[in-house]
Amino acid sequence: MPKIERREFLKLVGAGSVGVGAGFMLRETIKHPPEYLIPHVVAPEDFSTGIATWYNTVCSMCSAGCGISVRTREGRAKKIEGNPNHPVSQGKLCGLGQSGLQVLYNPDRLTGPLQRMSARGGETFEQITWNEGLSRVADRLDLLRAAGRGNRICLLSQGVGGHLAQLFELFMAELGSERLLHYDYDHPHTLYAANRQFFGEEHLPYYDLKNTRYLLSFGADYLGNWISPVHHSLGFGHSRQGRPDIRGRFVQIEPRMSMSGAAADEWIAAKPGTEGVLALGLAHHLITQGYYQGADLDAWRQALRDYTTTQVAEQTGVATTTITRLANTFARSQSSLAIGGGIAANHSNGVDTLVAVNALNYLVGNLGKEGGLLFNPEPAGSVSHPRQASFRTMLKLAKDAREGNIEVLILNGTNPAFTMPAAAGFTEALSEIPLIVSLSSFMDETTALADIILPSHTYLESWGDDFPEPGVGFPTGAVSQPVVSPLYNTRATGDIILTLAQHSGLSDAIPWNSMEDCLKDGWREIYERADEETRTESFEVFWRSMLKAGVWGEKSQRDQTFTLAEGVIDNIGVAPPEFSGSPDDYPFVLHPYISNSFHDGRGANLPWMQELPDTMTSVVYGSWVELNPVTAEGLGLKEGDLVDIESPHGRVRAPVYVYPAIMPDVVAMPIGQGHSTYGRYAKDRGVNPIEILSAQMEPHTGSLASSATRVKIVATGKRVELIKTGGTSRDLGREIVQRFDPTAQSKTGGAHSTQLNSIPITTVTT
Amino acid sequence: MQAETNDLQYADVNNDIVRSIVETGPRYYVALGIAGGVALLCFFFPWFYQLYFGIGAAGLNHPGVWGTYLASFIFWIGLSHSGTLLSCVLHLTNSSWRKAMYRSAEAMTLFSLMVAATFVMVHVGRPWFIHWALPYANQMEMWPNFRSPLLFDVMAIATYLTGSSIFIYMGSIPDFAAVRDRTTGWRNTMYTLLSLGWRGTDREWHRLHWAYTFLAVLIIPLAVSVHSIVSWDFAMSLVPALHQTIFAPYFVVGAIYSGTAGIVTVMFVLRRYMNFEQYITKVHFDNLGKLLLLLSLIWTYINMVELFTAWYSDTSTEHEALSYKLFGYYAWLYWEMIAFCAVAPLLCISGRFRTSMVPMLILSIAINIGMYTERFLIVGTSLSRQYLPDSWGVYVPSLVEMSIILGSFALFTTLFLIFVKIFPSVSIYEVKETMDTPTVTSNAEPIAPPEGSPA
Amino acid sequence: MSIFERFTEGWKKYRKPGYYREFDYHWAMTIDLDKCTGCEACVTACKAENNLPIVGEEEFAKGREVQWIRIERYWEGEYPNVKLGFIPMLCQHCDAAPCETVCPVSATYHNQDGLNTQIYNRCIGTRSCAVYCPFEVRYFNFNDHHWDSPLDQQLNPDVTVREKGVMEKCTFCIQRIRQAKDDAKDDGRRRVRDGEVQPACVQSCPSNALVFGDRKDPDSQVAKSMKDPRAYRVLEELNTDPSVVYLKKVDAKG
Amino acid sequence: MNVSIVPALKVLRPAAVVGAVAFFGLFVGYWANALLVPGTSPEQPIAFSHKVHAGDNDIPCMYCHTQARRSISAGVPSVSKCMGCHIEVATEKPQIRKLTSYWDNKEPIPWIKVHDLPDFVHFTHKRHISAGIECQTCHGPVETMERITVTSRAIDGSFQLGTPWEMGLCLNCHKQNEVDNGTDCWTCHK
Amino acid sequence: MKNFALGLFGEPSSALAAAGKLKGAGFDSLELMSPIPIAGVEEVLGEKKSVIKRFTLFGGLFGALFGFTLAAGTAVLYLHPVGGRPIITIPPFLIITYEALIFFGILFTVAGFFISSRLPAFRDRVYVPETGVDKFAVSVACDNEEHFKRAEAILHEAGAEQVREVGEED
Repeated sequence: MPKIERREFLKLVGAGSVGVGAGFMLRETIKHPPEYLIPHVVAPEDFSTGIATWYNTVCSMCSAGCGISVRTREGRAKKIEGNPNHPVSQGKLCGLGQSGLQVLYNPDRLTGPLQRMSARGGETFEQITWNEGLSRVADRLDLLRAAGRGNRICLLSQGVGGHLAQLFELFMAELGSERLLHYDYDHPHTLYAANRQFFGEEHLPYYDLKNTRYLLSFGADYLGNWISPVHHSLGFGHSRQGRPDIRGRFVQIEPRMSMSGAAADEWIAAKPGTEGVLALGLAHHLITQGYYQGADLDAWRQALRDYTTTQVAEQTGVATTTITRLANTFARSQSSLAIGGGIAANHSNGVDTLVAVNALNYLVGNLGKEGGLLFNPEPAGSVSHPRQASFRTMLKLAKDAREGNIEVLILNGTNPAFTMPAAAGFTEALSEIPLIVSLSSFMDETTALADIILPSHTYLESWGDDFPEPGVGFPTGAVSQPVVSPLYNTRATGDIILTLAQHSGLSDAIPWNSMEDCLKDGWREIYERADEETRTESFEVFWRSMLKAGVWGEKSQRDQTFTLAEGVIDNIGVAPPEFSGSPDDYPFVLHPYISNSFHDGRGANLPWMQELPDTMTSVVYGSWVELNPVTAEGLGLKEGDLVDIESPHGRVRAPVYVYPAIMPDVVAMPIGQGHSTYGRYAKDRGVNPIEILSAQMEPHTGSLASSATRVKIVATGKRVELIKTGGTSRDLGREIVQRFDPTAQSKTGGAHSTQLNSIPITTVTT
Repeated sequence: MQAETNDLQYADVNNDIVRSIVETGPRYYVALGIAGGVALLCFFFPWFYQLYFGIGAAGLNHPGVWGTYLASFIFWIGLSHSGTLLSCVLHLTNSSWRKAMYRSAEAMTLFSLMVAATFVMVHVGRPWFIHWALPYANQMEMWPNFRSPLLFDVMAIATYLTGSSIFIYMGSIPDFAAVRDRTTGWRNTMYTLLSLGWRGTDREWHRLHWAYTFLAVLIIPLAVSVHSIVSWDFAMSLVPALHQTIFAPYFVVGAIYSGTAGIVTVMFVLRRYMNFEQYITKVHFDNLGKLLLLLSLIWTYINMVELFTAWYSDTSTEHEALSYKLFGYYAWLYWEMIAFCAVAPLLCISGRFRTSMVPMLILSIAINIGMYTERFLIVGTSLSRQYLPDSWGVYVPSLVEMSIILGSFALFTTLFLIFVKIFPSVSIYEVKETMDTPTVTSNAEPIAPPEGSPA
Repeated sequence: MSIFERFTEGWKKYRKPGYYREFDYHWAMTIDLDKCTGCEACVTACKAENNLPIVGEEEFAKGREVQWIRIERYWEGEYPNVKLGFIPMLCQHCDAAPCETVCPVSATYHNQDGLNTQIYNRCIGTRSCAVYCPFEVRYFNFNDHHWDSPLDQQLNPDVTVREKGVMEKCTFCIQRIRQAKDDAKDDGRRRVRDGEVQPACVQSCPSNALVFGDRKDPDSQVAKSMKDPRAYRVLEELNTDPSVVYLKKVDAKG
Repeated sequence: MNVSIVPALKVLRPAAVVGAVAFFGLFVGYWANALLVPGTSPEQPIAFSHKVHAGDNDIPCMYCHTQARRSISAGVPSVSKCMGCHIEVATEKPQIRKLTSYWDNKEPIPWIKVHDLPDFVHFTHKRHISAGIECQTCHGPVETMERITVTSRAIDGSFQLGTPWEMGLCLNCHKQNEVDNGTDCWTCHK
Repeated sequence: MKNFALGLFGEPSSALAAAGKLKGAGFDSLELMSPIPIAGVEEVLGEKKSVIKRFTLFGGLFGALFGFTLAAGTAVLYLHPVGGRPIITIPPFLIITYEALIFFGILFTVAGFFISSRLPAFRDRVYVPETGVDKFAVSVACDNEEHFKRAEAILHEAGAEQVREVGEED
């Protein structure tokens, strides 16, 4: 052992301690931070850690009313799926519905009551307590009611159904106000009106897509966002390939190919606003070719005399051969169906068009028949249509507000500041209202103008119910129940209304303490007048089993006999569409369409929806302008070129997307983006084409003729890169999407076995 | 070549080369400082940034999941190919013109391999788990997947790195002994260890000769296999334009090609800045020029074959890959590559060109730029256009990647600068072998280390 | 058993080509293009079920989105005779998958259910599997992903959140398969019944275009569906033997 | 002139010794950290003794960890479960007073997780318990522990306190018991 | 302590001649030291047998076996079926085999070199630094003074520029 020098020794000690220190720190840094196991104080009965619990409730992302099942783990909602028991959704759900989770867990939710601190337009709010907020509102309501000026109170809600709608009715009636309005941008006023004209009743029929064999859709994007897309998709799938040896065929007639157009067997572009003319042209063909043999044949012949094939072809731009072919197939198919809506109805002649479509159904004799158009029974509970505000009603409201006739506006969920054209001046009108109260869960454009915000629960945290409209052919309804405990200091809309009612001393007429009680009372009534089968057990059993199943329905069906309303045949006819702006200055027709992802803009704050490629273009995060390739080439525009779309009422700027399936004189833009506020995912992204629409209306209903604005395209010379997933959308002969020719197959016969050989199927060996 | 070295004596060789190690001018330190600084700033700093934030720091995307990192990896592996391989081939064929340049060529191999191996670390998403690609017993009982071309890579590169470092070291042992005898202090300690007690006995020379020869025999097929395997990383995939049988020879030729050009560059620098004019002569450049010409012709031929097969195949995928390469987003790079790698080397037909230093330097750099482009194009164009047109996309490198590429050259330079101060960058004993026996007695005193260096 | 014995036994057994195609189950999917409407409900369902990240606008613009199932669109013809075909593209679970062979660390392999699977925490991120996959359905985590609180509360606890530098892909919702097998065991059944397990995309498909099941069971819906004369597989010529079978879109004329 | 490498090695020896000491120190430091700041046996908000409950009083594991037989997680008992007994039993002990105060404030007890698996591991208690595996097989002799300590089992079956679970452990057991697809990665990974 | 007579030559040929003569005179522990390998040593001092090639061969064989066993064995130890290939997949494993063959071939060659060349040197041996530059030395072990004288004579006779007596520790 050599003698260690002092210096050496110090060196060794030094090295050793550095090593020890480093080793110590090494373990310290790689150590896992402690995690906690937080038990319940009292164990809940209905869920256990590690085991998923499913709650059935109702989707509120659009008005279709799909039943949903929400998967929860440890008290947190994890996934939304369709409720298999529910007749509308049958276990399926669209993307928007599934994104409901991100409404619940949205980081931009309002977490508690707020009151405005600055002038309108600023965004400074301060936190207040519920008591402060509620009493401020209730005091004002009391004052007005006591003064008999209850009618100066307006409740403007998104379209809600069921007992919440009834509660609104009661509440407003007690306050003495007529101004209870539900406002949805895409509410099909024209369709209701056309049905009233044709069938004499203001309900939506049930379109039996499932059993249809030939479908003519006039502008209705029934698979995308029209009425009840999930249910229509179910029917579509079944009609296409769900039946042995029968394959339903689908034809879509619209100036811009929608998702339904892509799914259809045939897409036909008729000039904007002439879909009704085409329908009557088909009807004329049915009459003249003797497909229709009813007693009123002569009346029809007389009414349709101007709609000869050649005339119609000239007006619509659809070839005569196509018209006769469509009409022949429509007439000869065993169960054929014509539906209309969407873009075809968003013209000044919308109701005429839809009446014409109904006439087709009448002439082919599918009313009340399987695979055709079925009539729904009265819904078991309240639906919101009668209170739905048309564009004209909203203008009236704005006028009243401007004239100082509205003193309190209570907003619930709806966002007219975003979904009304700037030309309507709605936002300016709102500033005349002394007190605006918003019950919205999010800081949307309209809520940003509110003085007091009493944020409500999202639909996954609150009680409610829904009676799908249109129904599914039999009385049905579903209760929506809270699936998680509330995340924030918010309250259910119903409970807020009930509390306001109590504050104002309306407990006699509105006796409930909570929305749950209100619902139960309401459903007790339904239970009592329901059929034998429903009433086998006590109400409590019924209630619990319904919550479990998520839906209730009766077997009874409505009588499907049908008589035509008075004077329909004589008045039939489709006027030429009117457009705002002259064709010389504004050569293009703007077609703003509802986006599948964002609906009317309400989905824009959901990150999943922002990242969901658009069905047709695969674009995400932003707006775009769809142009026909020929048009784009003529204007010297390529994908990504920024253009100004200018209407007589304003301009928006968006990049071009060259869209192969749009008429050359139509430009299309999706609705939904262009929020100025509405959370981090929606804010300042894209543009809102509604802004530049003219206040053109359909005269019968007063609904907005959103496809009736002419625009011009001004190139800006700037470019952006469109964010999208698609690289090149042509398959270059690589046979990726292969097509099958049924006629060829039946001839050869042997093709069956060759197909099998390429895909061996092994059998169970164990 | 004898003509130029005739006036040299054995002792001069020792003196010159030992001096190149021991005597260090300020220019060296400036060069080292700049190279090291750039390596640190442009390579390691961005790399750490990338480690922290993820591969997203690079411009990679879907479908361009591979980008310049892999291109750089192949480039550096390719650059490594001529050093040891050429050295081995020339050793076995007993070419005497090899002897003055093989040491630095081998060093180039070694360092470009090291840089290439670093690029593997830069390239993968989770380099902190890179050891999972090595076969070692562990409690998970998990072993690497020996069916993967990437694992062939791991094995081949590990072997190649081991082989070429052993090869350069073995060849340097007698020189280390020579340097040992002429140095003092810490250098003497270092060279004592490095030379392992070499005395130059007949026995040692004999054993060294045989060992060296066996190594050369082993390393030639290894080197060929290394780049074949690298090519299989691509060719084993189904990607159009990558799934090709010609890839292995294409890569091997390309590798030797770019490596030879790299040698020209290194030779130029050594000759100019290490004062090795007497050792690295015009003869070397002449021979290397001929070699470049030959390799460029083979390379061009294979390139044409590749294009032709793609065109002749008459499938949508191959046609698309071909037309994208020639006329697509990266087309300018393709034509740049053709200009630099297929057209420019034709200048080597001229003997005057081959023996002019600066033009040869410019040519060699151009070839390597072209070869880097080639690697980038192999990765970039083919991944951009695969089977499903809807998934096509374009990959553009990010600043981080550019910086890391620049930094990798600085890293290589740094390593090389350190090398010239440790290894005799020209082989002392092999140069002597090409000379006549000495006629003048030498001065064999130790050369004093420069002022200030530690004793 | 000594290592030597294991080796000799293994040699005898495993030299047999395709021995492990004797799967316990052989999960497969058929996608009826005639039914598919391109609505992307499946895409959303997958995002929700499998904790797919929200990458944000900048990352998306760079082409770094993560969609284990995506809709590809192919236009045919020119206006006015133009058609659009949708094709949902997801991991094809090829039985001869090129992506599996290339992984140097065996992070991806074929399991006993005939699934092409990826072990995220074994992945070192060479991304070669993504290059080797002709369907381009493997997605790389270029960065660590972040969910703005409280969006993180929706994360499915049955599926791990992948960290940066890791490749990920469709698993046919293996967590659901696992759950179904677990339930079957609880019931004392040896096998999972047809229809008992559905991946999120199949579950959500509103037009029922997607069918999932065990193709070893000849009575299963998927096995029947694969016998349809319209059945074909994308890029069949590459011989990767996919488990996802498409049914051709019917081209109805007149 | 010397050719032997031995003197040169001697010159390097002091540096090598310093290096070796530092390297050794690294291990010592690591080990010292493991000893002093274990993290494998954290101090809990209430010094709950499994020895008293499971050992001395012989309460079955699944009396409190009720979830174990039907869920992936064993679960910790709710505060009310604890109070079920301790409303009467040993109410005066300081630890029980702590418990009572949690109960009175209706607060959960922030137990620190001892046995932790990474996020990418799927482990289900249910399957293991229904296969008849004792809790102690993985968790060690819990009934003898005053404070729960991380435990793993060596291949020979002996317990190793303070060693976290590793993949090899699961694999070994799955192999020994010939579990169906027991070595399939996706059996345990997620 | 062992003594050596060491003659320094300026020419390899004279050194070789000296060695030949010494060998002829019965000196058998001869060593030639030179700055470069001298051609024709073997004719003078007799054929040298090197074990290196055996090492290389053995290393290669061992490597091949090791490589294949590693690849195939680990594949069997933990089954990871990939890409529809058999577990023991010959073609790729042959590549591994090939690389391992070369790897171990190289390592064993180096080991062979070390063993057969008696490097590294752990004790001091006869050495004159000039042989690293331009001198050719012949050293011969001398048991006693008389031997040394004889060797010295032979060396001088062969043209040695200098003859030194050097010692070596045992």
